[in-house]
Amino acid sequence: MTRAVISYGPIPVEQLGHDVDMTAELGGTWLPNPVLTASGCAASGRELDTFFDITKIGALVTKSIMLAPRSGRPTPRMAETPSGMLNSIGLQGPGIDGFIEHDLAWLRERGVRTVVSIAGSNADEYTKLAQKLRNVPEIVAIEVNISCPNVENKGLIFARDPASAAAVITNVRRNTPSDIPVIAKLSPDVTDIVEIARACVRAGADGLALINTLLGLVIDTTTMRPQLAGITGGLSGPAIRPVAVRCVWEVHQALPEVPILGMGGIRNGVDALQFILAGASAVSVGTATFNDPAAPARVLSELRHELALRGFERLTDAVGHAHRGADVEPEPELGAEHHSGPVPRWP
Amino acid sequence: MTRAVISYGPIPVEQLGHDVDMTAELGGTWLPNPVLTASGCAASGRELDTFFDITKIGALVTKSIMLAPRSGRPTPRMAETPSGMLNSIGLQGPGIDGFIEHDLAWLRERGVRTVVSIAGSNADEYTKLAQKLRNVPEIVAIEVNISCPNVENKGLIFARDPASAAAVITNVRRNTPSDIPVIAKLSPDVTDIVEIARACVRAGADGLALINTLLGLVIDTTTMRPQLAGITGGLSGPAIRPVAVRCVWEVHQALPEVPILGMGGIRNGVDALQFILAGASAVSVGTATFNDPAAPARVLSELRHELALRGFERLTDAVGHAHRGADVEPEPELGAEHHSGPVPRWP
Amino acid sequence: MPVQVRGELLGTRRVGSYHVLTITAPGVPEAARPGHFVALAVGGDNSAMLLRRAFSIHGVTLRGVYGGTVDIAVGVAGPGTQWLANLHRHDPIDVVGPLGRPFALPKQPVSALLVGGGYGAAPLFMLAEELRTRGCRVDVVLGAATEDRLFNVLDAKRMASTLTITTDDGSTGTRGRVTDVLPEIMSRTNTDVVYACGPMPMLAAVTELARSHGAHVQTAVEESMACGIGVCMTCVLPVIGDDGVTRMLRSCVDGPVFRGDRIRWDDLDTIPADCYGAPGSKA
Amino acid sequence: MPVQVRGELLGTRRVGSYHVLTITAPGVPEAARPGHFVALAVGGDNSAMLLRRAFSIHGVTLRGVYGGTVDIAVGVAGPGTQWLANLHRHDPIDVVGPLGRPFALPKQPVSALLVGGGYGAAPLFMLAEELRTRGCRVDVVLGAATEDRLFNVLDAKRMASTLTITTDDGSTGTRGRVTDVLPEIMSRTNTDVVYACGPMPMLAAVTELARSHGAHVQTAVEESMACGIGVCMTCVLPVIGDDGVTRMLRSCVDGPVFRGDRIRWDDLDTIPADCYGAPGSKA
Ligand SMILES: Cc1cc2nc3c(=O)[nH]c(=O)nc-3n(C[C@H](O)[C@H](O)[C@H](O)COP(=O)(O)OP(=O)(O)OC[C@H]3O[C@@H](n4cnc5c(N)ncnc54)[C@H](O)[C@@H]3O)c2cc1C
Ligand SMILES: Cc1cc2nc3c(=O)[nH]c(=O)nc-3n(C[C@H](O)[C@H](O)[C@H](O)COP(=O)(O)OP(=O)(O)OC[C@H]3O[C@@H](n4cnc5c(N)ncnc54)[C@H](O)[C@@H]3O)c2cc1C
Ligand SMILES: Cc1cc2nc3c(=O)[nH]c(=O)nc-3n(C[C@H](O)[C@H](O)[C@H](O)COP(=O)(O)O)c2cc1C
Ligand SMILES: Cc1cc2nc3c(=O)[nH]c(=O)nc-3n(C[C@H](O)[C@H](O)[C@H](O)COP(=O)(O)O)c2cc1C
Ligand code: FES
Ligand code: FES
Repeated sequence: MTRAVISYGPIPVEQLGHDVDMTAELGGTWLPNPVLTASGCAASGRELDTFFDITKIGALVTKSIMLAPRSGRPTPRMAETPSGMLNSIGLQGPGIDGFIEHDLAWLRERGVRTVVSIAGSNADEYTKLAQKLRNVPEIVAIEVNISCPNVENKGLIFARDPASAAAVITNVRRNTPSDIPVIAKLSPDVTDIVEIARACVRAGADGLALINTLLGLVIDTTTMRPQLAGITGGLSGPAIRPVAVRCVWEVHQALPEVPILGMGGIRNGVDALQFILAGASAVSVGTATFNDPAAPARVLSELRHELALRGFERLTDAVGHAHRGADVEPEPELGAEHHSGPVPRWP
Repeated sequence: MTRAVISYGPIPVEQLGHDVDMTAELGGTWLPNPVLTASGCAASGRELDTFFDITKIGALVTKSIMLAPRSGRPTPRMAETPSGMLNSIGLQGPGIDGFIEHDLAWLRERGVRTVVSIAGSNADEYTKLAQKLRNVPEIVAIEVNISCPNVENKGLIFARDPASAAAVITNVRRNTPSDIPVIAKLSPDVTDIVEIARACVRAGADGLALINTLLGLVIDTTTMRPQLAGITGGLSGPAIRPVAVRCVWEVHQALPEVPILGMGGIRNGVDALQFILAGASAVSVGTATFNDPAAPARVLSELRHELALRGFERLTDAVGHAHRGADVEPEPELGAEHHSGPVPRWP
Repeated sequence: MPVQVRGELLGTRRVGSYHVLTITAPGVPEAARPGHFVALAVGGDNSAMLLRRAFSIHGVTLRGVYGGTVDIAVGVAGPGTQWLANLHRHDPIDVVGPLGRPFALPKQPVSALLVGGGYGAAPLFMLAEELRTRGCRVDVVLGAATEDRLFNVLDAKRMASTLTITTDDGSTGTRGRVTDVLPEIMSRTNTDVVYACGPMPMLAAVTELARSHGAHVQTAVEESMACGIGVCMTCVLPVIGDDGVTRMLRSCVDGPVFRGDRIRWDDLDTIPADCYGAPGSKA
Repeated sequence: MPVQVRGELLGTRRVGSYHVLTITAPGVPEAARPGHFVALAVGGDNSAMLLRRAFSIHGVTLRGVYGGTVDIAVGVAGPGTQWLANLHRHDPIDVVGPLGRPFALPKQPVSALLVGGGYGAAPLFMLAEELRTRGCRVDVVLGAATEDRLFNVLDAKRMASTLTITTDDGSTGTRGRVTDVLPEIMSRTNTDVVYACGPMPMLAAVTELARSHGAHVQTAVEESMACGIGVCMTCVLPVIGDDGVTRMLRSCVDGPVFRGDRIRWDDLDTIPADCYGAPGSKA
């Protein structure tokens, strides 16, 4: 396998054989199209390859990998919720060495554009992970899952604290070849996601992945105890889509130059289009894959269709489109005499 | 109408005519049962009274009222989302004087236990609202909606900042008769809801209402603009239930003595039971009322049934029940040698 | 008084591109007046669609084997209406109704002109019957984009003194909008009152023409609704009151029928600056 | 190789308290082996239920007018199974399958004992057929809480050398658990291999008895699954590998059939301390 399968520049429309140029940019890397899998919802690609050709989507994002092998959390690990699900897998995985040797090797051989997601328990582990990956050929990008508890900061999730988030990103960026983008994946469970986004970008993030799951809990009313062994879990699926689109909107509004990988409840091409219009340069399809194993490929073709319908010639023209136009600012909520600062939002 | 319709002590089981004592305590006030409406989902009660007898539920929570009359936001004000909806009403209402004169007068005459929800644009407005209400007879409690932008703090939502939240609660508590509980209603859109809860309790809140809506956004893919005139809106309905139950769980865990009014996506008795088991002393039924106008009454009878099925003699015995029992603590996630601080949560 | 009942689909028939559903709904027909609507839960017990869908009551039967039924005309617009269109006979449907304020009826035997756009024609049939009972002359104009989007031309012919059809594409009737034919009809029939139901821009234009003709005008508006019963404040529009003050009124309980001349058609989807409680206003 | 196909319900018949659904699913029957399962989307296009439901393949037909069908036995447990039970003939069903690893089959004509608890009996019929083709003796034990929760006693009688029934309440057959009758049958029939499908505690107990009898044991487990295709890591349980190391394996792709003696039955719903990658372990 050569590097040829991975595209590093915009692909001419003619070569795509259709009317919309789907080329997507993600932190300096060009992908032939903007639809990726979501970390933890596609394992390392092999299983999905039976349902659709995984070399045809934008890229495959691997399950977050840690330094050592991990058995994850006890079961039950999931609960179905209205239009969503709660999971508490606990990052079960083979550890970085086994991952490079087996999973990444297979992906490379299969010619799959691969985004490697990494996760650590302290800032130093992220450094080591980046170092392990720096000589691995043909990685499209590194997605840094910072929705993990920082054992050196009372278990506080990195992504919930600007300084911890920045520390991790600094470490990863320093230890990653400059032509490989580093994408920080943020949690929506924060007071101000723009603050965290800014901290990550200042620390060197080339792009942002928005959003990880929302912290949730389900009580099993038969046992009258939390349904998950891990008590709380991450909420995903269409239920969270409005929150995800809002995060993309807010961050794109504040940092229009920063590429965003949008995700959270994308189930079809119209859903994906919402994220693109709100400011995402590319999207990940996660939980929907559990409902439809071919979802990423289907979303891609539907998104192309929706863009064509709306007369877009290039995907990139649609990115952030909903922010443009004069009439998108809300009417000022309070009398002008009161009004100061950002436009207040009322429930 | 006399005070007789409003119960200020536990009601003997015999009088209820069924086997579960549904009496609920909310910050020192006793209600005959724990099912309330949710602010903004029941107007001032009159409309729902056609569908069920609103004197029979725990209490009616009014739409949040502000000092002056308000026209609210322009339309469109809502978007349906998977298992939920987004709203941006902008607190349309008659202002406190008209509200007391018409709405509260009607509720009193009808004999409805009433929780008045108040909202302001700065801490001082909350003071004035409490003062206006202090001589109004027969209010069960005041719910303080602090999910409003504070125009004196760059439009930052009170409920997203512990100091602003506390300032509001202090003002309301000081200006409210001591026998009327003040309940602070919190927003889930924060990094640490326990921190806000603590700040409100220290400021004198007798109880906490959890949760208000989550900030969300829907792009209308036809107009390619945000669907709501207000751009962002509040996400409610079953979609958010796992987040709401998690918030109740976290706050009850940290502050077991503080009564919680739980809400967020309650649609039936089993849903309500989840909140009770997680630590809520009472619950509000909101968006579900749009689907089923009799939802609060139905949820009440279903909840009673579910409690009876599980052998509870008193509702109060079920409050927080899911926290009890030895096996609810999660397995420590990391090796003991790493472990410090609270139990880390993994996605 | 609206009720909530678990009804049952008795049958569906096609009328043009619409699906006319006959639903048992004990208690609803008895109280239904022309202009009332029903709100139906959609998608079944495990539906991701939480909100009810609103449909004008097209017709009712008061008795019979099934103890009262309601007819509605469903145009497929999205997943909720699609679900309704796909229901089988005997499937349950949860109905809330009758909702809203109906059309105001004249005490005198006046000359009435009924204007329906698309499925906006649905509530006009009960209205026509009621008007004719009161000795009114009833003329009808139905308009739509294309022939198949016209609703129930056959019955309209039967009930109206004259029926005029317009389609945007000219596939049948006069090519153009209902407003193109209105002035001539109003002059010819000496219209005293216009009743209109259809898309908002049509209602605005009809109101304008009726006013310049000096006729009363009753419009049944269609705003997006979350609850349909008056508790959520989703469905508001700026309406001028008897006191001359504009208020944001709920179209589900204060409407859907309003006097056309009281609606601030140019200010829909805004809060007019002089509206009661508008930002900055001292109300 | 599993496929995803939009199938159609050909019909539903009741067997005891179960609903046996016959579904067209081109491509699935061809590849199905005893012990495989299918994952069905539930609730229709606007369902709030996102996750597929898993069902053992009970039977297949390879050709015929409909080009291959799959039979499954549905016990109503919650909203998803309720929805499946309520489907009408010709309704579409989205099928992914065949999934998982099937039962391992003996190369020799051994004596096999098949044990099914409740709908756990469903996959045993294809297995019995396959075993008999290979010249095996097939004895069957079916158990359930009550008579109506027994699955398909009639067919079981036909295919088995002997059929033994147990019910918890004694409503039919021997009163008690399947494990009460197992020792005697294993001795009498000289059981070489036990195939079991049913609730986890039953599988644990059957494994124990089979081991003490010296028989091989194949168990088809049932863990809660989010994806059914191996990508989510929801459905794991601790299984001892050939190398003696315990790993958290996915029951959807590494199972649902495992050698009973390889499953750490006492450690289900835990991460055993000596498990590969367990907290604190140095793996
Ligand atoms: C008073 C009133 C009477 C109506 N009468 C009829 C009728 O007789 N026949 C008919 O076919 N339709 C009628 N409608 C419109 C009908 O309610 C919508 O077509 C329907 O709600 C669309 O639902 P959907 O799921 O198919 O589409 P979607 O667009 O997916 O619906 C999404 C959401 O938007 C709301 N919505 C979408 N379109 C409209 C609309 N035009 N008006 C109000 N809300 C909308 C829905 O209720 C839902 O909450 C009426 C609407 C109102 C307010
Ligand atoms: C490999 C396998 C084979 C199965 N074969 C059959 C069969 O042949 N016949 C049959 O009736 N049932 C079978 N089941 C169980 C069946 O999948 C569940 O009864 C069904 O998922 C319940 O869905 P529900 O919506 O009705 O219930 P709910 O309890 O509301 O389901 C909620 C969630 O929990 C999951 N869940 C609930 N119960 C189970 C369960 N017992 N096992 C796994 N997941 C569960 C559901 O998939 C869903 O995600 C099998 C399960 C597995 C894993
Ligand atoms: C079962 C499951 C496992 C996940 N594992 C990871 C993970 O390992 N790393 C990560 O960054 N996100 C993980 N996520 C979060 C998803 O990548 C994604 O951010 C989230 O689910 C929202 O997208 P969705 O609604 O499309 O699933 C996981 C999600 C699910 C449902
Ligand atoms: C249309 C609408 C209007 C609301 N208005 C208010 C309000 O005025 N004050 C308030 O505190 N909460 C308001 N809420 C939030 C609800 O009271 C409740 O906290 C939230 O919707 C979650 O509960 P639910 O999922 O049961 O609706 C509103 C919610 C909706 C849907
Ligand atoms: S739709 Fe809720 S008030 Fe009109
Ligand atoms: S159910 Fe997803 S890996 Fe088994």
